[in-house]
Amino acid sequence: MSNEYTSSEMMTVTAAKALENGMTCFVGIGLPSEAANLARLTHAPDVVLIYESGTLQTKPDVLPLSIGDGELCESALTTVSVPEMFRYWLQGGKIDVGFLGTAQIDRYCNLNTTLIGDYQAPKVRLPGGGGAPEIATCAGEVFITLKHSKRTFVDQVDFITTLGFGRDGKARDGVPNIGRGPTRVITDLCVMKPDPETRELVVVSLHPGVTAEQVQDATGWEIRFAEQLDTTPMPSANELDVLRDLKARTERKHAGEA
Amino acid sequence: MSNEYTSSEMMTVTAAKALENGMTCFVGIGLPSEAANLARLTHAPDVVLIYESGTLQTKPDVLPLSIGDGELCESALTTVSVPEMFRYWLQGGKIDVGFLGTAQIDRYCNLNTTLIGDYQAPKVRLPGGGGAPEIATCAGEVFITLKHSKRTFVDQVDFITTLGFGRDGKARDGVPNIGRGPTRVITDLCVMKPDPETRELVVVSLHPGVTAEQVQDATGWEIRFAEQLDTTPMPSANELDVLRDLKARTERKHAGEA
Amino acid sequence: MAEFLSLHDAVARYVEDGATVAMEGFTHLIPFAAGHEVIRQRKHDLTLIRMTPDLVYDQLIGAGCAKKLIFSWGGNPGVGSLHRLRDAVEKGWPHKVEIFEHSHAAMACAFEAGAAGLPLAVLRGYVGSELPSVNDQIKYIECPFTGERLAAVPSVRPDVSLVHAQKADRKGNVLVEGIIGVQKEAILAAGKSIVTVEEIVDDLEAGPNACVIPGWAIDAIAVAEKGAYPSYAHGYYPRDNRFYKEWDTIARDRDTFQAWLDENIYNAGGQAQ
Amino acid sequence: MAEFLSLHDAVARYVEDGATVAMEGFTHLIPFAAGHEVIRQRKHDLTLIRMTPDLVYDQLIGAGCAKKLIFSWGGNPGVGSLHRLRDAVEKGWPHKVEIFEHSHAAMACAFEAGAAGLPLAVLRGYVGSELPSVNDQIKYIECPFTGERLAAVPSVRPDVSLVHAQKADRKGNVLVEGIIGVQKEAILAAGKSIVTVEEIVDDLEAGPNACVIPGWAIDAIAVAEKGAYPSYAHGYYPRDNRFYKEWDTIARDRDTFQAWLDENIYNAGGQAQ
Repeated sequence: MSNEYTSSEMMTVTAAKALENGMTCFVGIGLPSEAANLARLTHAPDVVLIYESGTLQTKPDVLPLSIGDGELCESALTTVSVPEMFRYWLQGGKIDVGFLGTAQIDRYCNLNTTLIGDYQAPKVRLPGGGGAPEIATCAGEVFITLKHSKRTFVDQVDFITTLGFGRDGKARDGVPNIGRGPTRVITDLCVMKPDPETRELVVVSLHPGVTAEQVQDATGWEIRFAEQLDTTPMPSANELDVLRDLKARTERKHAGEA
Repeated sequence: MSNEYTSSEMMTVTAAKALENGMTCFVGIGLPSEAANLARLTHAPDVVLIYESGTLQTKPDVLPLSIGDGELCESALTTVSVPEMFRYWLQGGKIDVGFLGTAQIDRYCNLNTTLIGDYQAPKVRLPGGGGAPEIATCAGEVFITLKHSKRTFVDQVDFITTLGFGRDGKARDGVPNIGRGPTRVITDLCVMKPDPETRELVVVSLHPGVTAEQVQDATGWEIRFAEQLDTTPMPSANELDVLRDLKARTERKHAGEA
Repeated sequence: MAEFLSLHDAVARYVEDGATVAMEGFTHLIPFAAGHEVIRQRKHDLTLIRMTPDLVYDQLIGAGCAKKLIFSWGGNPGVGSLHRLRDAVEKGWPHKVEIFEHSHAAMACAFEAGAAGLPLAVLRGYVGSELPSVNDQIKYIECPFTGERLAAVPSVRPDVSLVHAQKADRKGNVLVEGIIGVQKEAILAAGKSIVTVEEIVDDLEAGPNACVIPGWAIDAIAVAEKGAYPSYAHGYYPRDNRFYKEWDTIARDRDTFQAWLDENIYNAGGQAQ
Repeated sequence: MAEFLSLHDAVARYVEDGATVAMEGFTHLIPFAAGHEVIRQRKHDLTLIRMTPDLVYDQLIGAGCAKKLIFSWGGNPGVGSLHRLRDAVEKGWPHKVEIFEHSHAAMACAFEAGAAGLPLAVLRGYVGSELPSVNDQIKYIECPFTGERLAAVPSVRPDVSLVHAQKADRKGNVLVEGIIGVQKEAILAAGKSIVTVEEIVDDLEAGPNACVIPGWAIDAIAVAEKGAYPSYAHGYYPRDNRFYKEWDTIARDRDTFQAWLDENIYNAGGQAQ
């Protein structure tokens, strides 16, 4: 059965399942948006999707290419200004979960979307923080989804754009009014959660057909595995159908507009 | 001709004339609102009236009883939230003139709308500051209108709710980002302006038929008169017609609602 | 997630004795029905927050519900005094009420900051006013960029907020339209929130940027037809200015007020349990 | 009071070399026509402010208009990098651009504070992020009530802001609808403001709480049909996602970009004087 779906699909479906019905979710563009909308179209019809462009409780029929596509506003309950979005809805504590992607992540779930190399003379300049720094600290918890590779899973991020648990795993300790931080990381290979004590990422579930060696090979540090290592449930036929329909609709829509 | 209009009408018409066409005016309820609307209906059709309830550029057909009557919203260009009104429009520096009434005023134009007597054991508790404290400091300048009497024009206000020029006339000196403060006070007897140096109120114009003695008798301190003491122009027939129509419409409207 | 309750049950469940309560509505959509239910249930020792106390707080204070009042303008708009408020402050009847007094700008910013989850609001305020000398909740910060001294007040974060709005849909999403005051801020800043509405509709028919508060940000919704009367609901009914003028006579005298309370609150309306 | 000008004249009058300029529109109503006119008039040494630089700032930076960039997310949304921005930052082509980098939350609050006339914005931000170590415009204040340490950033107060909106009426009042971003804040925070609109109408037909900016708070209004293209204008035309994807190829190479600039900006559009 493992060749009936791609590893990308496995990742998206698993990420989608992390969202529970009724949660309010602040959605990052790209993989998180795909997963969050899949959740809404499958097991979590009342998940509340919020994009930083100001669209509250939006139900796009196709995936947005940008964080502020017209589709998001047209299908939203209402659209507020961007200052209001960040002040009242995010900082105001109305968001259960922030759903983020990233360019780099380290063992303490710190995220780098700023640059590769040195800040003053970057090798690669990335887009920057966007909404992530405060999503990661103001939302109740954070889910992260990205493809697994040594390029993305690094021992130390080049720059902490967005806090996981800091360089030592303790950066949230004793900080007032801060969310729980990352509670799970979903990749195309596995699911990881921070150790409750040390906050170091631990693989808790391997996707069907994936080995521990494959995960280690794609990770830039010696990654820990849970004693009780689960196998991630496979996508259902319905989940795959809905996801493929969504992506096909999206493809047609974005190609067709001129 | 002096018995063709009342002293109240003289006050309102004179206060109205202080507003120039195109000014943006933050309007207090009561006398200021009456004067500001009269201005709009006579010489200043494009005066922009703003009420603290959030109504921007409103054109009520009748005078509002409260600062947030439905009439204000229905005839406004748009209505914003109260935080936005105070933050963006008043503190943001978009108001040319604040138009205020008061319960007490002193020689340095300080206003008291808080209480008579001692704060902890007031003889008379008044409504309080409302929008006035920041209207007086954030607007470009301030016009004040009230009836002249020893009860209202006092040597020292019991409480400075709203800054004129402080107990010594110097309270605005060197303060960054502050408006010019009161530039004229219009009563049923005369027009006063602060002395450019000392900031003490000086009578610059007596209403027709009013004597300097009358003004002094109605003022709780030894008030100064300008060397060149003008006579305030009389209301025109048109101004009186428009004012009386407005007040009659208002009376009918407010009595009729049940 | 908003639950549809009777007003009786909503107030019974969420308004506790001793709570900090904001009932908002800036001269529009004043939650009179909700305030009356609080009186009827004889809630007491409340810290009442409201920019413009208006008649509804005069009634609550006169009925003995209030321990403290945080406000910025306490009058009967266009008419005169709130006599019950004055009687409490000047004469301590029915008991002394402690007051914390602000300007509108500070209160508006404090509601905004409460909705924004911040502990303080910063504003260019109170310059030259003596209010800071009688309200120790007004402090100052220095801008680290310009050195300017700016006023700071604690944000408003009530235990429970009660507001009135035009309508809710069947999911509990609420439309507030017209003079929106600080209603949204009051709800978002509060631990719990009760919204009374004129009616429940299938579709809010709101524009793309309308002031809509999602049902999941509200705790209870109760239908209260004419729930803002004698204030008004834009699109539903006008302000009863005549009642506002009559209130001056009713509230001026303790006995007249007491009779009004008995007739119009204690022995009228509400819901037998 | 808003004056109706040609886009050429508005930019010529209000955008000075060396100015601090905000062109806003959060993924919607991006003022491309205005940005192109700035390029066409070869304005230079600009400090450019924008939360999401997007293609329009890639073009401005590639054309050599920018000296500094203040931003919070500089990518081609859903596509990838802004290659002209990267080339300037990584290789200094056509010249080095100094960057001041924030988070969205901080930039949004900084626009809000600018509109509110304050020198700083206060937020619960940057906790644990290393951005404060590379941006000395991020400082801290202590809440005088709770002792909590909160981030502070300077407010955004541009010399001139340029935004695009759906329509203006004949008095110059402007309606912005849909994703409204920080457009209102950009205008209110600026010393001067230019608004391009799709059309001038007799009546804005706006709801009671619509985002309407009064003409007296705007300096110049210029009609620019499809002025937000290839971004979109809610109610007028959709986003040209295809062009956003094509931009990746155009901008990746300096020569291709230069040819695009020549063909589409310098030798096209605008107004001969």
